[in-house]
Amino acid sequence: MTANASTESEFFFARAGLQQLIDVLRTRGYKVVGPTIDQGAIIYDEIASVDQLPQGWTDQQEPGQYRLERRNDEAWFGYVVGPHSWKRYLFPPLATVSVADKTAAGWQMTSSPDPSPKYAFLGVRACELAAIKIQDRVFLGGAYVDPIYRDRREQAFVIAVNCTMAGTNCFCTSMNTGPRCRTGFDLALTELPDGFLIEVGSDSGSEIVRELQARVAELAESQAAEQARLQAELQITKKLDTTDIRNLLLTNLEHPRWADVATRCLSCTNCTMVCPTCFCTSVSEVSDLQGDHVERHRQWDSCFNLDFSYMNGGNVRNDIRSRYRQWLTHKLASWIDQFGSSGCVGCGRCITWCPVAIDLTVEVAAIRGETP
Amino acid sequence: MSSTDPSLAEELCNLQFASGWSDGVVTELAAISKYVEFAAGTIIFTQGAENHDLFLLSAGRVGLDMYVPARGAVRILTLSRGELLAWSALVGDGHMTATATALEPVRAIAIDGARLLDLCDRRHDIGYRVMKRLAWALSHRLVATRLQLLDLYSHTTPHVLQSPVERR
Amino acid sequence: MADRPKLAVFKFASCDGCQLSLLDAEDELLAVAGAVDIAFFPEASSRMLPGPYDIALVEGSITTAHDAERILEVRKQSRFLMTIGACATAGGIQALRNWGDSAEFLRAVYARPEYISTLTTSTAVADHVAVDFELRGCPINHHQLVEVLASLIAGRRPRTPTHSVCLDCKRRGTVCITVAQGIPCLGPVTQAGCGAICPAYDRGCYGCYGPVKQGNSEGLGDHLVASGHHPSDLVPLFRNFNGYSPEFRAESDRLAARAAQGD
Amino acid sequence: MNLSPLMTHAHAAVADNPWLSQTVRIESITAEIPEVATYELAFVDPVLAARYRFLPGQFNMLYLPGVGEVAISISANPNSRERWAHTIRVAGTVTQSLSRLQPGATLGLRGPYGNPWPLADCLGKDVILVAGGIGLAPLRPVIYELLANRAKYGNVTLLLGARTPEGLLYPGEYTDWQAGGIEIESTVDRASSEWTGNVGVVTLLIDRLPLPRPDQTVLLMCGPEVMMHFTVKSARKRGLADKQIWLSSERNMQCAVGLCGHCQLGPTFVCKDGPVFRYDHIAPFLKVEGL
Repeated sequence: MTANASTESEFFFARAGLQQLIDVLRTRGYKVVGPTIDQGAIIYDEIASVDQLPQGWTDQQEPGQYRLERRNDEAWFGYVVGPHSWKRYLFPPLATVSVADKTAAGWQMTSSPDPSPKYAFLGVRACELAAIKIQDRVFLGGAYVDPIYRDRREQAFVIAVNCTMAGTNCFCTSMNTGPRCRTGFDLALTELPDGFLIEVGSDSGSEIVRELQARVAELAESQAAEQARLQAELQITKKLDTTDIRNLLLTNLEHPRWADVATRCLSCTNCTMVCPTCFCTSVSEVSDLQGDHVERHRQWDSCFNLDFSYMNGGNVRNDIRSRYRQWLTHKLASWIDQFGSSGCVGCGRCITWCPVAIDLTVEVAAIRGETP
Repeated sequence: MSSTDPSLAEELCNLQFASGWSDGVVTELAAISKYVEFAAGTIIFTQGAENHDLFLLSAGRVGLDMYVPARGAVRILTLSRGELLAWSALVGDGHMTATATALEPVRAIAIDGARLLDLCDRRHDIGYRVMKRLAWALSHRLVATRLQLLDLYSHTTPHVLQSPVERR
Repeated sequence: MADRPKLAVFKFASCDGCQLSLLDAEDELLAVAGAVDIAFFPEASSRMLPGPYDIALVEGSITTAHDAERILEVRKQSRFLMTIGACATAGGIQALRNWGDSAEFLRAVYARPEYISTLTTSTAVADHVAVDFELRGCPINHHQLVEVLASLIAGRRPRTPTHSVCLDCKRRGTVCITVAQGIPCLGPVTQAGCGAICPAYDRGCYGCYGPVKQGNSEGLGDHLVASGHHPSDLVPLFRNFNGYSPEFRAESDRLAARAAQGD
Repeated sequence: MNLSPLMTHAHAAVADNPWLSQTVRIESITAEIPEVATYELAFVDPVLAARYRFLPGQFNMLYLPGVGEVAISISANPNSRERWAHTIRVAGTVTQSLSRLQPGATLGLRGPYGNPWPLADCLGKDVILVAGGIGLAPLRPVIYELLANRAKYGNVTLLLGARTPEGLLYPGEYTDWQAGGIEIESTVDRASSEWTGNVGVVTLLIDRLPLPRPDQTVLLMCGPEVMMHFTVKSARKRGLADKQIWLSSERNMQCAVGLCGHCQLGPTFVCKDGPVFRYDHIAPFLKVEGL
């Protein structure tokens, strides 16, 4: 790259440069996590080679349905989002929060000894950048900071990839979170037929680019990238009307639609598990046989679980209606009171991965009084 | 009872039951009322007995007990200043549903039930006011009774298993 | 030693798998053995002490007239009666006969059916006597059994999961097989406990741990039918190890009725 | 629903890891009413002991390794040092295990957490405290504060409701409280005819209360949700506005710092936005069943 390139500039590297990027990051001690095909879906897992990327594959999504299909090209990032999200790595499904040991002086409590892995995320979409920003507010933005999230987040290197296509269940444009990656990344790539356009979002991103065979992008390349990104935006058809949505939902807590959705909802927790912002957890005690060494394990939990609201011998939210209502009103309404933004980024995962195809945009429209 | 105690009329106005009523109405009411006093511990009436006066408590507390076989007398409510006692004299059959005991020296305004009903019949404007206040007092008492019935402070711990060792 | 609770293990109609789970617990079993006095456990020990017992573990369903009488006696002798496994808790796989012709089964299976004395149904222990705690699973998970015993001894609430299998699939990173592959799966309406094994091997959940509390089997059945599965194909999905549990039974009967109506 | 500025003070005391408990020792156990006992706790670490402060209305997370954690309001004098009290009812796994411990046993503690009672708003005003059952426990620190600075407040009345006369908490302290200038009225739901105190719901006490200046009165309450609901109705009838009424609410609090999601009630996290709320802030959500 040219020595005086500003961080504002766009760079370009040929397709071979992607492997180089992975290698540079791995050399620097990052575990590179990226998209790969497993169990009939594009998931996020640790990768070492571009060969592990879902080259030439795309995802066809409908409410309650996800299928992999061949593309008619060899794109590495020609899909939208899958069942995993980056929260699996920043906010792991199982983590030890503290350890207690029985000593002669009584119980001694210490922090978890688990080291925090240093991750580089490859292929973070705009909606996912927004989701990370939301979890930043949840775990880092208040009076109390979650140390597990903080340690992983501070070390993470984020390589965003701009969407060049959209899925049926994508509605990031409604949530103002995409499809264009604007902030929150170290590097942002746009995949083109012969290479990648790169934007630099941080000093550490700039440092990595310097090690790549990258050059300043030509105008035609920038325009081609813009065209590809625009294509994604134009493909988005799903909409969620967010006009005054906080008050819409919080003043309709007794709307008959909640009972209607309760006949379909299985309360199975899938939507909350695939949601990239849902952050509920429960802690369980795991002790050795003598009970002298006890670990507190924090696990993903869900407001759809009956016992989630357990209190003094009873459950506050004692039917599916009240649990679905809690989830949707929290995600789209009370989240705004709590964290200053919606809890939804429009990624559509909860729609695709609901085993009975419940679509929150349809539910909101129904509460709004619109015929779906 | 022809001469009305002026302080009685004044006290009636102070009690919630007759508060805000015109002098004329209060005078009519006072004419059929009298002060009664009960020493602490006095049984004012017993469950099942006949009683023809409606009491408005002016001072002191009254306990209401109902008798339950094998459990004895169970206190269901205590009443104090401003509250109605023996409403069955007015809307029941004159037989008391509970036993009333003065827990402290009690001063009350006793209104002759038969004459009050007669007054209500003759003067529907007064009858309406009396019945409205009575209905309010009874609905209030009903809500309070429901809350007692809910047994709010009891706690069940269904998910706590008793150790089989402790069960022995 | 007198303070240790007396434990008894009783077997009714079952494959013995749940008792074996207890024996499989090895190390933990030793700890359990130290904390309880195993007074009656024919599978593990020849020592058979008379009741009463503090804790009775009951495996198996009630399938004979003799079973029905014996379980009354077990209840009388036991302060705390806990069923272990799908048979004792929901009638087990043998409860499939509740939908069939028991006499015909006997003729088909046994050369001399007249020697067989059996009830026409296989039913849960709770249909006969009061049950203090139900430990689910086909077979039960021995970690859970040890946890329940430990909590009974300590007098606290056992920590057995009450959530759906889906939650465990997501925690372990399994991709939903219903959504990604169209495979019918009982996971959304089944209580967790196994660690969500089957979906990780591309098989639908069989519902071994029985219906999750406040699950929506009807919602699942409706959606599967709406997405192209024939009701008659779905009946066997619900009629499995826990098919005679009230929730799965109701849904399989409903689907069978829809199939009969030519839905 | 903003965090009290005083919270930053409490926050300074917590370690880098809000999930981490510190070791405390049970100094004494006092049986109160059936199934309820008061535990006096003290930090084992003298530095923590010297630093620990709380405000009336705040709670701690008590931790029994291997059993679990439970949120318990602090019932001690806020000016107490070195050791402080929690009044605990056996209601679940942790409290049951706790009830089997003896003085000298150690456990974990995180805290204090949550927003306190609005004592600054009570200065110069008449104060009514309404406590149902064990709801008196989180109000006891307020009582100590009012007694310690009695002249700064107007009339103070404590209205107590309980299931039975035996369920009235801290009966041994009432005489001291009355001598210190607090009016006490109590009532029970069930009693035999030997009981000479009041029988009936606690709301009746509000109906009977002399309220010389309702606009200059603050009501603080803690008890079962239904009791608080009807207390508000009675208080409104007596001329109190919703913004003069405060309550301490209860939900399933697990992390105590707004990170686990369990204790949400409408837009609030009860653990960090409460447990003490001004009634008008929380009322729209309290009345919705199953929220």
